Amino acid sequence: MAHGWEMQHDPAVVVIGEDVGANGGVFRATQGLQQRFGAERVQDTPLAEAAIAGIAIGMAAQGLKPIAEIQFMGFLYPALDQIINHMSRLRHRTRGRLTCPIVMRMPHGGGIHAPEHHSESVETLLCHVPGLRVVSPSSPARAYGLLLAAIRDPDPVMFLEPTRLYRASRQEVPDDGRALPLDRAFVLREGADVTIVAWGAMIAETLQASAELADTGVDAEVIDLATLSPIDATTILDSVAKTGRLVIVQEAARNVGVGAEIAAIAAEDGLFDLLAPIRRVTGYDTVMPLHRLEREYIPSVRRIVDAVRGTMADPR
Amino acid sequence: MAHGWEMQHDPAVVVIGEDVGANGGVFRATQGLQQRFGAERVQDTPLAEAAIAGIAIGMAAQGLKPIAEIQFMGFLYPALDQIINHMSRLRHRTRGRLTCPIVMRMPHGGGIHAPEHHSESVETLLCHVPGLRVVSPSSPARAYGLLLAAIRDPDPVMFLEPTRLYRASRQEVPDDGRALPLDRAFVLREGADVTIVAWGAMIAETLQASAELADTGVDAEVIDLATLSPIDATTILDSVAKTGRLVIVQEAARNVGVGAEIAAIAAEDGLFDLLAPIRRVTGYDTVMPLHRLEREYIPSVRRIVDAVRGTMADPR
Amino acid sequence: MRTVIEFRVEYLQRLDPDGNAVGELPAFARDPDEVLRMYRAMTLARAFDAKAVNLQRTGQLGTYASCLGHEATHIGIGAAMRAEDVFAPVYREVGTQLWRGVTMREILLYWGGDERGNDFSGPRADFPWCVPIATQTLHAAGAAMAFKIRREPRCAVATIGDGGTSEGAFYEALNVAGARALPVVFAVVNNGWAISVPVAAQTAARTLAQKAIAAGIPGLQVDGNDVFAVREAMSAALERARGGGGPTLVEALTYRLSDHTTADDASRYRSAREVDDARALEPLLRTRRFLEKAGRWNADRERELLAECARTIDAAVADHLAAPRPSTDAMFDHLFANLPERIREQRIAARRHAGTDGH
Amino acid sequence: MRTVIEFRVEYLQRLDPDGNAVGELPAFARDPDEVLRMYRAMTLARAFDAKAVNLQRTGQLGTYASCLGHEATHIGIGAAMRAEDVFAPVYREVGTQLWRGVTMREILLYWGGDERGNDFSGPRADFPWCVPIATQTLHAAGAAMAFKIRREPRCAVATIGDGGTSEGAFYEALNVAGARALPVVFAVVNNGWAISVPVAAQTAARTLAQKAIAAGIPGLQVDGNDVFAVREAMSAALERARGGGGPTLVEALTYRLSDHTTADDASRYRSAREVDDARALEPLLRTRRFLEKAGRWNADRERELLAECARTIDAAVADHLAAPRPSTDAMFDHLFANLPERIREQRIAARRHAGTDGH
Ligand SMILES: Cc1ncc(C[n+]2csc(CCOP(=O)(O)OP(=O)(O)O)c2C)c(N)n1
Ligand SMILES: Cc1ncc(C[n+]2csc(CCOP(=O)(O)OP(=O)(O)O)c2C)c(N)n1
Ligand SMILES: [Mg+2]
Ligand SMILES: [Mg+2]
Repeated sequence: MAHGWEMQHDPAVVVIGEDVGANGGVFRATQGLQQRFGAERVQDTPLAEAAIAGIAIGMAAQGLKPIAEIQFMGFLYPALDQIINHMSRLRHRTRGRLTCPIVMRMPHGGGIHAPEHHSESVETLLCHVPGLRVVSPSSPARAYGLLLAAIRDPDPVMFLEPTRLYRASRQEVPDDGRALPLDRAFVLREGADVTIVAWGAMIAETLQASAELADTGVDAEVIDLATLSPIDATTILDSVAKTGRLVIVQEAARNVGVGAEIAAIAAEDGLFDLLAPIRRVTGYDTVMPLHRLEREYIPSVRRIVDAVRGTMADPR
Repeated sequence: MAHGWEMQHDPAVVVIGEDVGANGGVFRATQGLQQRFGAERVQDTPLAEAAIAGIAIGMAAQGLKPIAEIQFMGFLYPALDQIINHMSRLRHRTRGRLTCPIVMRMPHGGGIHAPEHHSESVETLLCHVPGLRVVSPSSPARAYGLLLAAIRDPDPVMFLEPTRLYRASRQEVPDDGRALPLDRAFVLREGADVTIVAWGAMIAETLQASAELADTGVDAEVIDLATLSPIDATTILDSVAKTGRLVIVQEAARNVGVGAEIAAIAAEDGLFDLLAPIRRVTGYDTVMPLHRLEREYIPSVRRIVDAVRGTMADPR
Repeated sequence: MRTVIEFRVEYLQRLDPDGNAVGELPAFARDPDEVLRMYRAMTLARAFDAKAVNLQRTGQLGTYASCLGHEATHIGIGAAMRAEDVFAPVYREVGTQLWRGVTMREILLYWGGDERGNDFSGPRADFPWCVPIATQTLHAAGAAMAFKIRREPRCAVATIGDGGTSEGAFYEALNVAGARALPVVFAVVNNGWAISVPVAAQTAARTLAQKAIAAGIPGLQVDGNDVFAVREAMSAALERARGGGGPTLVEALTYRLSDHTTADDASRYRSAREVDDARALEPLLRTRRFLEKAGRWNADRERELLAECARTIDAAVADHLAAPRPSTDAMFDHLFANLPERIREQRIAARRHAGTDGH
Repeated sequence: MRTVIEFRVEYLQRLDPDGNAVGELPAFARDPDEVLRMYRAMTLARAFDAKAVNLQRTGQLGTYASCLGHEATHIGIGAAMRAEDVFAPVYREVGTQLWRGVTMREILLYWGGDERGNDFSGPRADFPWCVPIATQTLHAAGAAMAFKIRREPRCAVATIGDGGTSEGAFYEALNVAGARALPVVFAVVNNGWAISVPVAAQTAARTLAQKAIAAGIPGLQVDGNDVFAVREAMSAALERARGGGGPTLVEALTYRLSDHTTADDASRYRSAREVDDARALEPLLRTRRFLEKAGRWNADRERELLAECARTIDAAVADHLAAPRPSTDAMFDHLFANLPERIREQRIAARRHAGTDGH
């Protein structure tokens, strides 16, 4: 929907990717766009992710604003060379002469019983790269507003769309062209006892957990990170200063995840606010399993609740 | 040298990469091997990193032990698809039926006035990947012992060789086939006041800084992480329990770096040992600059000393 | 301008859609028992495939990629290979895998979301299913390099789809295989579509066989609905490879009669008419006609065969459905030979949380 | 077997090593002023190149990739392009860049380790130097796609080395360009070596031009030491592309007379004999002979030209060496249009540490 709005209002916006045309994308995110805007502005590419990223760079450097789709985040890897070595640095390298106003959209995370490699959440690989913005929406409304912002941003934005969100119940979103701010976390629930930071699909479990916790008298503040890089440290630190406790929820494997950065920021700039050790509730440091076990891998409401209860019981 | 020993003792070991044959590698790490072991066991590959990783997987799955060289870490990206989607998980995927006893060697980091893309330190991208070990030596002796261990390990090891080390003064290393342990950090200097964790080339600056600090009465414990993933948390936490202060030194960009994971571990499992906020001394969250400014990017002795002095002055 | 070098791409067909021989049949096709063996395998693959689709539709299997229409290509490849060769498939080569001894239970386990399905009890050295398009071609090249270094008379075979030929990894594999004269055969299964993208939108190359020319290796087209042609071309290529003659690319022209996977709806992007036309050329019918003309097949035998297939399949399905759910430990098993301490702790944590949260 | 399709690769030469015309010269080569212009540019590129190598040897420049021997290819490409076309070079195309208006100062800045060298004052839309091999070919394809979508009569040109043709990205670029009939020309600069790896070890393909066949696009070989042939072939390809005829691959056969870069020692892996043989075919001499035979050149003019080149170069070098060191802010400038807050803090921290630690 955000695609349509912006293509209508900005002739420089084009859409490329595998099966984005007649098929409208495997999650139907680009449905109807080719009919509306033609086969040049909405182009199926050959099956080649390095090519998708590379031609997006070439187009962007010559004045277009490509929205490029990677079919699943597990197929992002062939595109990383182009993204890291060029997309993230063309502006820097040429001192602002050539730029990359590109949005790379890709489904993120699991929980929909998809085949192997279709459930990855490897935002770390993108967040560590200087020159990229990494954004992940947690609801249809946020997807609309943040995607608009991403398309309008003059720099490359990696836009990670939670697969569980495509499947979740529909939410009415007004198609009003109103963008949400990038580089800003959103406080979804105010609370006094503990700060929980999460993003993307995990916001659902986190909100559910905070509701359960509220029933037992624990008042959690829930922060939707939204822009995963750069991190809005101020919002997080302000919250921790208030609550004194921090739990981070991430679907990705734990080791060197975005959650580690959040914990590090708190341990650097909010250490004396912390009344209890930080806790991370994350995917395990193992391969995202095939779907029979995926629910055991993805942090559950129970695991979040347990972690928060644990932190409330600290210090021992 | 470790190559030669192991090729001599294990006929399954083969070496592949760009210019590893007649040229002996751009840093001469494989010099003389082709003459000694022939052009089949020491093979120049076509110029294609995805191919290097992919054929290493094919060879390993069929019983060989490839040591594959990526010419510089900045050229690793085309190989990531093979490394992440296959090398790290073939054992897991096939329930142990097919395995990847592979060492991927690559020069790491800057400081030698090399051209663009030749000075990258993006260990984060590998450390986040379940199923990989990531190792970086900090001296020629450690390079010998850790490389032997990596070759002998039944799983894939990413072996990051600091470019500054190739250029540093020679150290006599006995060619005795003795490996060092993986998954273990090394305490290079014992100290009581502050724990400094570093790895690879940054160990040089860190040791220099700790010497300077000693002169002014600050007794730093220096830990060489050595295996960057999985992290030897015990050694770090034990040290922090003793010193109460933690400074992490990393050449890579700060955001979601390995240093963040170390900080997170301390904030989870060593929070009440911390007398002062953790500090990270890191590369900036910007592109590794061309060589005129690379020394401004790489953490300097001065920056490390300043950070340690700062942490000693905390809490404010 | 002076001509430096010339190339041609040839096309092989041995069995036309009516079941008539074209040109001189290879020896195996003149052996009716061998033809029967292939026909039975093709029929079993089709029956199994239909069952798998059905299981998915009824919620008993995850997303599944049907091989409907690909049976001649799959069995032709399988029949040309030796047991000691290794196979690096994509995700659709059920026919070849069954031929090589991957069990139905294993196939169902995999698509049912269980890694144990990749622990093939039959072809122990074969590569597992491969979802990241084109990556498997490099594994085959690497395996072939291992065989070459160890001087073993074995070959590797990789399959790849028409869409897959757009990925850089595919060309890298062709090129390194050519440069080092590796004993590997690349079978391009051109079924006309890569999800919603037809071959003509995938490349300006009029054949996919000509992609071999870029690597300086031989390439040819075969009728992929003709099990004789596929087997003959693959056998010749394998022979050549085994003899040190290097790699070959074989493009098998077939058609994806099914949706891309059970998650796809092909009617969104292609006409029923096109599918109908393709169905007329499908591989089983012509093989059956050939056998009937040779007096080796009739409706009774067909019925018997189908019943036999159904029994085999039903037994495998029952076996599969009875397979116990893996424990959370399975997530950590085989991650490393020696699981690092921090991950051992996670294994314990996972056990603690197993079965919470309603699952 | 039926032949489905046939291909041939042709070779173009217009100026033999003795400076004699081969076949019918194109119009530009019949215009002595135009030939002189190209000869001067080739000479300037060579003189500049020698100076740059020298600056590196004396510690006044970083690692540098010499273009010695590539001058005809570089100038042929440059002369065939229009100003409004865009160029996506590798790291060696100094000749083409000078022709297109990149200044010597910019070139020296870049190799001196300063990003400002990429802010070309001349060809503002050209892509910067590209070190990650083969990636630039996709940028050219993307640029061409932008031109096509906007219906601008512009073309993109990418160069790539012989070694670069082994990278998957190269084939992806050829293929997408072919599939969408993009106005782009791929110039493969086959100089015989990729660092220490000779072309024969890089691929089994006997020509690199034939790699075009994989993408269904035309490919041809030209004598890359013959500036007439390079320009003629490139002009024809660009004409075709501009007219909607799609991409072409032009393989220019030349030789890297220098080490790979100043960090390399080619004597480790190739014979002096081979280099001597190649030197006999180098591009400047034959162009000079052609001009001499046409009565347009002599030793005096040559001396004058060299002196003029030296003056131009010396001025640029002086200018470069006087360029002030960038401040630490340069690390952060242009990272983003809007620098995020946390990185603004780092910029301040970097200023604080600037000049500490002896630098
Ligand atoms: C690298 C990668 N990109 C995208 C996908 C998603 N995907 C799965 S199958 C497919 C189409 C494959 O087409 P083709 O190669 O012709 O094989 P077919 O499915 O027709 O057998 C795509 C795009 C993938 N699996 N891997
Ligand atoms: C992706 C990548 N891998 C490796 C390198 C290191 N490298 C720089 S130049 C070079 C050889 C290139 O050879 P060729 O393409 O023939 O170009 P030439 O240098 O001969 O002009 C290599 C391997 C690189 N720059 N990029
Ligand atoms: Mg297909
Ligand atoms: Mg070359």
